[in-house]
Amino acid sequence: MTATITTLPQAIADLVHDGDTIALEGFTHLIPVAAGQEIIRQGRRDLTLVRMTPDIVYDQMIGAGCASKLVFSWGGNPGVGSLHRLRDAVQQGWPAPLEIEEHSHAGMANRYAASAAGMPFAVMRGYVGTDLPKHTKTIGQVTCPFTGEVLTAVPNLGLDVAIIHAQRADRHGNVQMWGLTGVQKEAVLGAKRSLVTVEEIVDELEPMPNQVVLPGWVVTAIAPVPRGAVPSYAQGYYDRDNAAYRAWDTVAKDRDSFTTWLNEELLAGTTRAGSTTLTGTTGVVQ
Amino acid sequence: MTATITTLPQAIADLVHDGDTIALEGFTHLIPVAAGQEIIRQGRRDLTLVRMTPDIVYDQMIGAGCASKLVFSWGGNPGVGSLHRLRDAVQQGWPAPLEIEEHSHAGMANRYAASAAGMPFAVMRGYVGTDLPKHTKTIGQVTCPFTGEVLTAVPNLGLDVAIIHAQRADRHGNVQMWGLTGVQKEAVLGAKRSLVTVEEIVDELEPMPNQVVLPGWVVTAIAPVPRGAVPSYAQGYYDRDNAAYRAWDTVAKDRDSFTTWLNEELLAGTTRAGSTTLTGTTGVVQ
Amino acid sequence: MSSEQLEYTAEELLTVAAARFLADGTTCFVGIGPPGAAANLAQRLHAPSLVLVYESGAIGAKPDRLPLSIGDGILGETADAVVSVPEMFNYWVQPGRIDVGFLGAAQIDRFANINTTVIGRDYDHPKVRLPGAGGAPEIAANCGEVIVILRQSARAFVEKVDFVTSVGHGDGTPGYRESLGLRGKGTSKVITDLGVLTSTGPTGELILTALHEGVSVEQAKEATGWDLQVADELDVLPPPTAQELAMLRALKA
Amino acid sequence: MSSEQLEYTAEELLTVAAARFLADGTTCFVGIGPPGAAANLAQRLHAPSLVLVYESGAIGAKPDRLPLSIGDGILGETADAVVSVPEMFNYWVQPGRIDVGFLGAAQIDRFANINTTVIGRDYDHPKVRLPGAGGAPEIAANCGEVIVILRQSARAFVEKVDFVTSVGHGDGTPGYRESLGLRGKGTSKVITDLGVLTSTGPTGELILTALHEGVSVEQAKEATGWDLQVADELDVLPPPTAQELAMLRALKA
Repeated sequence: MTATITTLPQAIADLVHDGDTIALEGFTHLIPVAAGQEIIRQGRRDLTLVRMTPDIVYDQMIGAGCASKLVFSWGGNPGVGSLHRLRDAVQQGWPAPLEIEEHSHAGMANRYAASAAGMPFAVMRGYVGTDLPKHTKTIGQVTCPFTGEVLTAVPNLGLDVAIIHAQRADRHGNVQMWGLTGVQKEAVLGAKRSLVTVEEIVDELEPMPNQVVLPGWVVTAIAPVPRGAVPSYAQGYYDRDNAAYRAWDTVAKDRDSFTTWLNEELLAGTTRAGSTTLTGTTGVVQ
Repeated sequence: MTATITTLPQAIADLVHDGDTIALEGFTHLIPVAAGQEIIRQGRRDLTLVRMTPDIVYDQMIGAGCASKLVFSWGGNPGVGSLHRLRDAVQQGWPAPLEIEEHSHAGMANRYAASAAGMPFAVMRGYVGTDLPKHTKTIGQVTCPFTGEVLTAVPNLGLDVAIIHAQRADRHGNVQMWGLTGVQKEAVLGAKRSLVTVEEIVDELEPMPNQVVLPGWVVTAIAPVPRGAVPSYAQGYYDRDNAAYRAWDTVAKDRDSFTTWLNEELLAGTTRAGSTTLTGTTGVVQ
Repeated sequence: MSSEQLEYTAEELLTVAAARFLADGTTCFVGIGPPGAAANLAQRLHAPSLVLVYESGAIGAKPDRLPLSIGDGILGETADAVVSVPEMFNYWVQPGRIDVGFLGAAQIDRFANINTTVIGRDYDHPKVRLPGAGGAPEIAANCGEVIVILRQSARAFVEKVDFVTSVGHGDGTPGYRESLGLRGKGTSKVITDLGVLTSTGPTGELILTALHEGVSVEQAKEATGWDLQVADELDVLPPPTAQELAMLRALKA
Repeated sequence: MSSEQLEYTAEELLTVAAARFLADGTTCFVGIGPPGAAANLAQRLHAPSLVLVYESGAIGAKPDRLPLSIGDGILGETADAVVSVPEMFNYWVQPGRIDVGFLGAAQIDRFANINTTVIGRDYDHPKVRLPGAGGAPEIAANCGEVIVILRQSARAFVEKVDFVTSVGHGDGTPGYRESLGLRGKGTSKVITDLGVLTSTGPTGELILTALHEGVSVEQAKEATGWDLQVADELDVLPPPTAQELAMLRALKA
């Protein structure tokens, strides 16, 4: 019943299937980059990728042809610019057509909350007067049975798998993260299966300020992947590699340079259990 | 814009008016008993009292004639038995008739969440098949616009005032509590005005595990009231006085013994700014 | 010391018997009152990995003494995680994450519906006003199954509860819970000081499936307000052991 | 050193000007991009009690260096409170608790509607695909007022945005926002590198109300894609001071 402690390749092989709806969450902090790159290595296809803030790991997965749909609220390379692979997939269908389903952060956050709560929808105030409802079918309306007020409804995300990165887990599979923890709790609780990559496995989880603890019995698998969030950051372990975000812009800009990176850097990296290719452009680190 | 640091009598005089809908929240832990007793002293009438778990301080307020309505989900003296003053008010109208509006914990928790979120209602799974909707008008239904599923709706509580007790506040009015913190955040965020009584005011709020911090700008008033939660407990400060809960049963059992307690113990206590009568039966402590 | 020589109260008998029904590794939502002692006893005996969840927000509590209430500070201090009460009901109870809801009751009926609201059919003028619903309606709706602990008497075990606070199997119509969209299987067992009643067959009717040592079927029938049916195979529950009693008494000390 | 001798970039000019509009004691929701530097500068200058709120969950952040993003670890470490993203939007933004929403934009129109989604009228085949909505729609709907920071050009300041990501004053119909049930007053000011545009009158139309020192009305009109109206009283904004620039540069170092 409790989380299995395993390797990243094994966990991806077991949990992520072609056609799944999956969320790799992390709001700037603790982005599960290594797990996303392992999905590329294992050649998954036709995924619906869900994330509030798709950034370079989603750009990589989209460029590698893993995805057929993206559900999101803000897609960019923060502080740098556009996601070129995302744009190429949406506008030119390369390497595969990519459908998009576009929300606001408030809407996505509520969709995660509905998913965690096992509800078909969540109710909120949002989107009114914007052009989003014209293009996004998953924005609905619901009437308050007490006041008659019309409010906005957004549906459950229907997640098959949630993947997050956390600072640590204990040997019972309890997961601990701290700092800015975004919607990661909701992602795990809202998905049928979940994988948490962690910086380390420890005997005892010392309490930390602003911690979120997920008991092992709500997590499917845990894989120790030190530096598994690089180039994003893991509070208490390492800082954000801002140069890597900037460098990604050059790599992703055209199909050739991306393909070279994909084949010569990401896919050429020997994948060992529990290790992973970590960086965008500065070579394979294992 | 930030919380005013004041005395308990002043805060009650300023914030709580006859006819208000008020919540004094605390789930076993950190119950704002001193504040409730100050409301009795100041002779408020016709209050709608809201609380998931009304216990002896609500029994006291009801017995003293402060309330005309109670909105709740579990009313009892935990581990001891019934609330005799509540029962007398409901069944015999003494000292004043008391209307009740009865929910489940899940329903009340969602009503608090809707209040904190500024929503007219919250959606949940609940009450289905029970006899509660036959008697409680504030249980409604809403249909999911995506799946057609019919779910339960519960309305915003419409709180005028929320009162909670916390371990400490800093001089800027930021409030910190830790341990089991129930629905206290939702109560404060869901009310037009709020009062937090605290064990102490400190220069700096040292982070604590499982803490909830409410910034001073969402709190109306803070009053230092050491031991303000007695006979409930304040983690890190004092334990629950279980004997006081048992003793209350005897005091509350009949109108005479209650009235004697009210006049000779509670109301006879000299009320000084920042101090309060703390106990049920063992005399006035200042 | 042989078990025959042990003395124990009806409440101790009940608590020990109930504790035995909690399997190790299970997640258990611990209701207010008697379930607390049984759940904590189970965790100390055969079920060290029993996950105790309390409506006050404690998940995975491992108290080293018996909590005095469901909001005792020891629960938060020893829990794997502490959450707010809205989160507890919305993220943990509602989606059916908890295996067993462990509840007390004031009345229970033939089809395992629970009443903790009023005794007497007139809600506005009840014979006895009880504390009310608390967390029970949604625990009973959403947990995988519900185990009830209650001392057996014809006043408490009634043909039909005066007020349905928490749904068991409704009026016994097969598929009753599914028709309401309730997620969990509902009340599976009632542990009493006389024996065990088990929800059986498509109606979910509570029938007698076990007796404590020395209790007769007649005693159980007399302490039941409906025509209690008896299982073909009736188990006899072994009495509390010295170890169980010692552990329970140490917990309560 | 007199201010005339100071050199600064258009972005520095914009940032300093925007910072000055944040009053001390205000609660400010800091949007992604340029608002970050301005809000942090204001907190270091005239508004030490400015409450900085970030969509990543930090409430009351007091970073001692410029956060590199809205999810920089320094925000959580220095915040009065850290909350989850769902809580941020549901409990903090939605009920209208925040005084000022401080936002960037790719396009803004005459009636102060904001576009951060697509350039070009065909959503499915846009000329430029922008990052999207992020937190902006609900910040723009619910904060007390919205201040936008944007370098002024006729491409960005358009008669009508290609896509309404976040509502300003709609089509200029008086009472537009009220009719939609939006809580906040909407865009009140746009701070640019040329001056300040202010939402005015019942239509909420953006008109020119201030210019930076040395900028002409003509320059502002040329950099605006609609027939920009000019206030009767046109303020001249004093240039950045040496202290402001030094503080800004230290922040960014």
